Amino acid sequence: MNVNGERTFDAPRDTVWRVLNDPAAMAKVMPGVEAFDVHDDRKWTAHVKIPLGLGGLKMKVDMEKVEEREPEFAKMAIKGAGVGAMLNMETSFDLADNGGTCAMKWAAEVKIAGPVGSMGQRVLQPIVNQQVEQVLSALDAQVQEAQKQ
Amino acid sequence: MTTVAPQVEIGRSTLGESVPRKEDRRLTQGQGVFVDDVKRHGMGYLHFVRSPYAHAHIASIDVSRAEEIKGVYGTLTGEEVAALTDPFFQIAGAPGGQIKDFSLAVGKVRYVGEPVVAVVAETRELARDASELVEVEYEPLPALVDARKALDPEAPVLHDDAGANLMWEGVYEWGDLDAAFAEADRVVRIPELHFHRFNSTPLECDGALVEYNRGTGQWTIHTNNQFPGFAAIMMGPAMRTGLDKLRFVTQDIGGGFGNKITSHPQLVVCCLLARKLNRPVQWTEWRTDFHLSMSHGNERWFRETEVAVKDDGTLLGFRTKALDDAGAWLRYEPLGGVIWAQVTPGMYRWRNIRVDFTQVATNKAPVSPNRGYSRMQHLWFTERVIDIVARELQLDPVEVRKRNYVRVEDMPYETPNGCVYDSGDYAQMLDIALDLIGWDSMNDRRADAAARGKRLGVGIGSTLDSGTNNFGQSRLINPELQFSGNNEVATVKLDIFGEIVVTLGTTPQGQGHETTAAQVVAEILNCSVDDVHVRAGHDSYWNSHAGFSGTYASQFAVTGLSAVKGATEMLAAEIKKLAGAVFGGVPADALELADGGVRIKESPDAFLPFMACGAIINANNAGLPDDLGVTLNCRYVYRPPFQVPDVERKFGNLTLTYAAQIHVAVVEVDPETGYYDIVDYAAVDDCGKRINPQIVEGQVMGATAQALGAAVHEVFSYDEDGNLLTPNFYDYHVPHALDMPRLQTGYVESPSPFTPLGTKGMGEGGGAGIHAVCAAIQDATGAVVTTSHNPYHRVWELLEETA
Amino acid sequence: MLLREVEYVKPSSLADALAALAANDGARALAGGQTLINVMKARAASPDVLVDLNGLDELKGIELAADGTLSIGPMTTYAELVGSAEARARPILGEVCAQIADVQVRNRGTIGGNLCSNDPTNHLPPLMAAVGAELTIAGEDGERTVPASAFFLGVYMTAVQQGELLTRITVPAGKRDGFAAVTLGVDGTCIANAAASLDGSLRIALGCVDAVPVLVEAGSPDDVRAAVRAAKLDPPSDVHASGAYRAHLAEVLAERAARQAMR
Amino acid sequence: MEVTVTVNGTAYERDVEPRKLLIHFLRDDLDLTGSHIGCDTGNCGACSIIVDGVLVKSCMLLAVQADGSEIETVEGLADGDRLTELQQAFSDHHALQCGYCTPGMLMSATALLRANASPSDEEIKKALQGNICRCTGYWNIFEAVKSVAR
Repeated sequence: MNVNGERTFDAPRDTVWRVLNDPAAMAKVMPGVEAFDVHDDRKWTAHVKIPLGLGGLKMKVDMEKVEEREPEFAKMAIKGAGVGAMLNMETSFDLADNGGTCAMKWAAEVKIAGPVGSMGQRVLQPIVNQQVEQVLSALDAQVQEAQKQ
Repeated sequence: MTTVAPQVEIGRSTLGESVPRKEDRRLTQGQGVFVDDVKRHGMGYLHFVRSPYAHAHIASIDVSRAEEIKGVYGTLTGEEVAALTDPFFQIAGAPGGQIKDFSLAVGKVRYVGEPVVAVVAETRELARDASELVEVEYEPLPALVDARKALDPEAPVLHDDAGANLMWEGVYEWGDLDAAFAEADRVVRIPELHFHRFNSTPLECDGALVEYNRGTGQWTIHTNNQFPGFAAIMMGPAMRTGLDKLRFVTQDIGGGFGNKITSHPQLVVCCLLARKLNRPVQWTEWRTDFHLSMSHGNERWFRETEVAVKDDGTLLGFRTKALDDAGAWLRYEPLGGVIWAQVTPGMYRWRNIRVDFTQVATNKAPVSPNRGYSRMQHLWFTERVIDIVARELQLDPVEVRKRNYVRVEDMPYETPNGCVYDSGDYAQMLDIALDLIGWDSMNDRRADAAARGKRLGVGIGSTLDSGTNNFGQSRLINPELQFSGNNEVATVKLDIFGEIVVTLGTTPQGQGHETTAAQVVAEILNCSVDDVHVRAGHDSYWNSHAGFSGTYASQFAVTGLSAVKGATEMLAAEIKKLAGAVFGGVPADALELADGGVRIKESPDAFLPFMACGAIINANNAGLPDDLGVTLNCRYVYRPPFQVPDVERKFGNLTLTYAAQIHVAVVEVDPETGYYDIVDYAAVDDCGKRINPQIVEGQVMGATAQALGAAVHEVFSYDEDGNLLTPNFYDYHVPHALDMPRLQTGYVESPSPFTPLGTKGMGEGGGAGIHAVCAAIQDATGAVVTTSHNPYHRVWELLEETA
Repeated sequence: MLLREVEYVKPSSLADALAALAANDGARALAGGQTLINVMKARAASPDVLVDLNGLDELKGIELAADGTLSIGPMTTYAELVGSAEARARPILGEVCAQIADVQVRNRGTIGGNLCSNDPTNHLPPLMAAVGAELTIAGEDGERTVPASAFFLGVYMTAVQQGELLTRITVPAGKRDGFAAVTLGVDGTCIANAAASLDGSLRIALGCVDAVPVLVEAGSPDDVRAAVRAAKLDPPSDVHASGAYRAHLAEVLAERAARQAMR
Repeated sequence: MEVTVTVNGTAYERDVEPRKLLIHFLRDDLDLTGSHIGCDTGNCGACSIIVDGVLVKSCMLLAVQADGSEIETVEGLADGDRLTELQQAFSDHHALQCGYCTPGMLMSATALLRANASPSDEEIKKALQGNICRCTGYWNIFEAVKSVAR
């Protein structure tokens, strides 16, 4: 499944870039983070419980930055392993500086394997949209937070 | 007083009567014994860790956390399997025959749901809990989902041992294609037809309880596998053991439809764990497991089809390229590459035919026999061709059929590839079906539907069943194979108190074998059906089976009942021989069986009841002549009259009988939504002599319901990554009571000249309902139907095409 | 089959139930269980604690007020609603509940469960949105009431937050309603549905085309298709239907529901 | 947790995990294997039983939820060896083949006829809608139930 979109942040590009590269901020952006380990500046691991209404989906998520051109482009490979669901995702962010605000184009290719992926295919797209919306709102909040500092 | 099943009058023939089923008393009371009902002290429950990926390397497996849990008895991994067993025997030669198939994934997974590790624990729940703690690290590989891309150079390759995804290919050509196309007034071209992937989803899934006897080295396998003979020849060599060490026991089976033939990999896992853990091991496959991994029907494409026709609709010949999607493993395949050839020209007098058949592997569940196995795909093709030709030539599909059907006066009819259609009058059957459906008033009904805003469509499906495979056809796939013919066994004996006991080699799943076998025995022994005790189920220790024993391929009424007939006739002869000796040298032809015993025709008072016969032979036999040669325990092996097919010409009789089905469906389509109802349905079958018409009709109705489900809803659909999108009955919609139309049935009885009872065997049909619905949709929408699966959204697309 | 380990409590009062739910954020309310138990079998969700609401009579029952307003306890089963004399005041409710799944599910599944699970294929979310139901939600801190149009937040998500329960469904008086659906076979899994209610103008709620029911208004059945098109639906595709087909069905079904409401 | 139930008139008391489904409790703990399991999703109805007079699918109930209830299963239908009229009708009309769905089907039909002794054709089909049969195509089941209706 491919999802993509554009979001404008009321903050300079450098701030948005900083937030996207700050593990502590990202831990607050991702849904249901219970623990967040930083291995180095390219590799992070999160233990999450994604809230899905009927119950949380527990997953160990390994993230690796596979490409970056500071401060405008980053690409991450994300592998999640949970019981009944394996997540494989590649996501990229394109940041444009619009003089004080920052336009972020993002795209993600999401693959969910395992029984949850099969059973949930009817609702996967809306759920992914929902999660994306929440992540972006949280990101917005973190950017605003960073602005204040 | 409650109603009691009517007693069958002694001395009256019941062949052809709907005798109440012997099985029903236990099954209506919940007293059947299905595999999950079998329990043993100390047994462990097995749960499979299954692959979440369609295609991936297995980098590592760690079972330590699972094994640490209290109540977990142990695990089994692919690595252990590879050390303890040999790969399963492959039916194919190279390249498909080079693949190495083990009972758990070794090094790589090739479809979502493939068993990777087995965990055994004290409770079902715990086994599943522990399986969640097994850590498998996968390195995902690109998945191959579309068979049409399997042979592309850049396609991911499933089996390195085979070198590519090609599993088997063969060219079948009979007659003179060039002449046929030269003679043709017109060549009808059909770029692509697609027969979709589904199966019969028996309500009971697979399962086993396996006990290992350390002292004798023997496994007792309680299972619902429907073809233990096949399972044994797969399992024995793989497990490096003699077949007598594998005892298969079955009582009741909750539906099979071919889908329970290839559970041998799971049975091997159970056997290995029963030995490893020294305790009984129980495995129940749940619905999702079944959908993910068990016996999908063959998905098939027919490409670049060309049909040589005369303007009057006379069919001269066709050529097509069949591409068969086997899924990830060849569990019974590539037999699907030849089974269709039993019905090469369908019901028609096509004399010039070429089929280029290719079978490939994909990252989907392995295919295996499914009701109508491989023939159904081909017959769908021939029926689609007829209706597309009729549309192109603007002829009535009824007329095109009648013009080309094999005629009653041509019976027995030898097809271009040497199959011999035994008997039948297809045109007559079609007339009966059209009559049932009210063909003459169809124009009024069309108008009536139109007035209600609906579009009415009518479609015909004409198909053949196959009762009794000639296993020699496997040699057309692989000339090295040493299989041919067929056989089935029955044992009939008189016990010490004169009880008539029948043992079958079959593994029935609802076909009423206990009843029909008793009817045949009663007929010959001239006794009541109620006096015949047919053992329920199958046990290989009963020694009443042969190499091809089992319940599959619509063959019981031929192979099973012929064996019963043979054994009973042996017993009847022995009873007379014994009585002759007891009566002091009366010849057999002066004796008759009647009233539960044997008597002298001319002086009926000289009567020896069966009880006396049984007692004399079993317990009171001093003084009998030395050369009497009577045991009253008669085992008979029925062997159908087959020759080994000519491998070079791909020529020979591939099955003994060809029961026929002609079905007509009437649909009403909502043109706004594509939603449609099957509003009327008629099924006319000819399976030769019907032993028990009610059972025959039940099979017809059941096969029809499955066909209608497949035509409208049922599909094993995968996304591009190889995830199964219909893993349960929520998304895989099977027909319910409200979904079924009124089913009208009719019949013709054309006894087979080739079988001892005139029976043909039946039960599978040829998927006539699918073909009839496709034709009806084509009629209603005016668009050419090119796929066997036409859910509402597909019909809406067809409507859009013609809008 | 085979659920993960779970604790089970069966409170005897609403207050106890709310307390149990608030005490553990892994706690989930168990109503009829006709969805939740199945999700748990697949282990796609595994609550730590199940709070069984089946002992709470205060969440059951249907009352008809003098002004025709229906007050429905969320633990009312579909079958109870179908058989309820009071519920006939708004006939569409019983008509729709009678086509949910099958007898056994209707005997056990509840109105509240259907609404709170908010599976996009459920019939009741669009129906309640169309008839303008109001939903009362209780928490340990008190009660609030939200209109159905604001109740559904996402797939499997509603305004009922952790620690809260839906306690009452209030359906205003009215009779001019309609409902249409295309399902897999008769009463099978829903592909698309639409509910309509005439209350001055036509209020139509479309199901299965988005994470929550989509509301559109139209002046007359003749305007319905245009109104649906104007909603610029982008329904998800799945194995049963493409997004385009769902969008098309939404138009057709909306019009049919509207015409039924106008009858 | 302690669970006390009466099944077909016999009282049982067992200690079960809360997560155990009622169908597993009946089949594995009480050895009442007449009720069957045919799916994972509550669709097939092979596990249909009557709990306190209400027809339910026992795979969508926890055993602990049945505590204190009166349960009827297929094993309780016949009086000793005397089949009920409905059971006999199933045999007479060949309404079963493999017999796996039959226990659930019988319970659904029993519940229907108790509530409505003279159901219409449509009511019969609607009453059987929650039970999947893969063998018969339903027609003979319908005929069997109809033959018992008044």
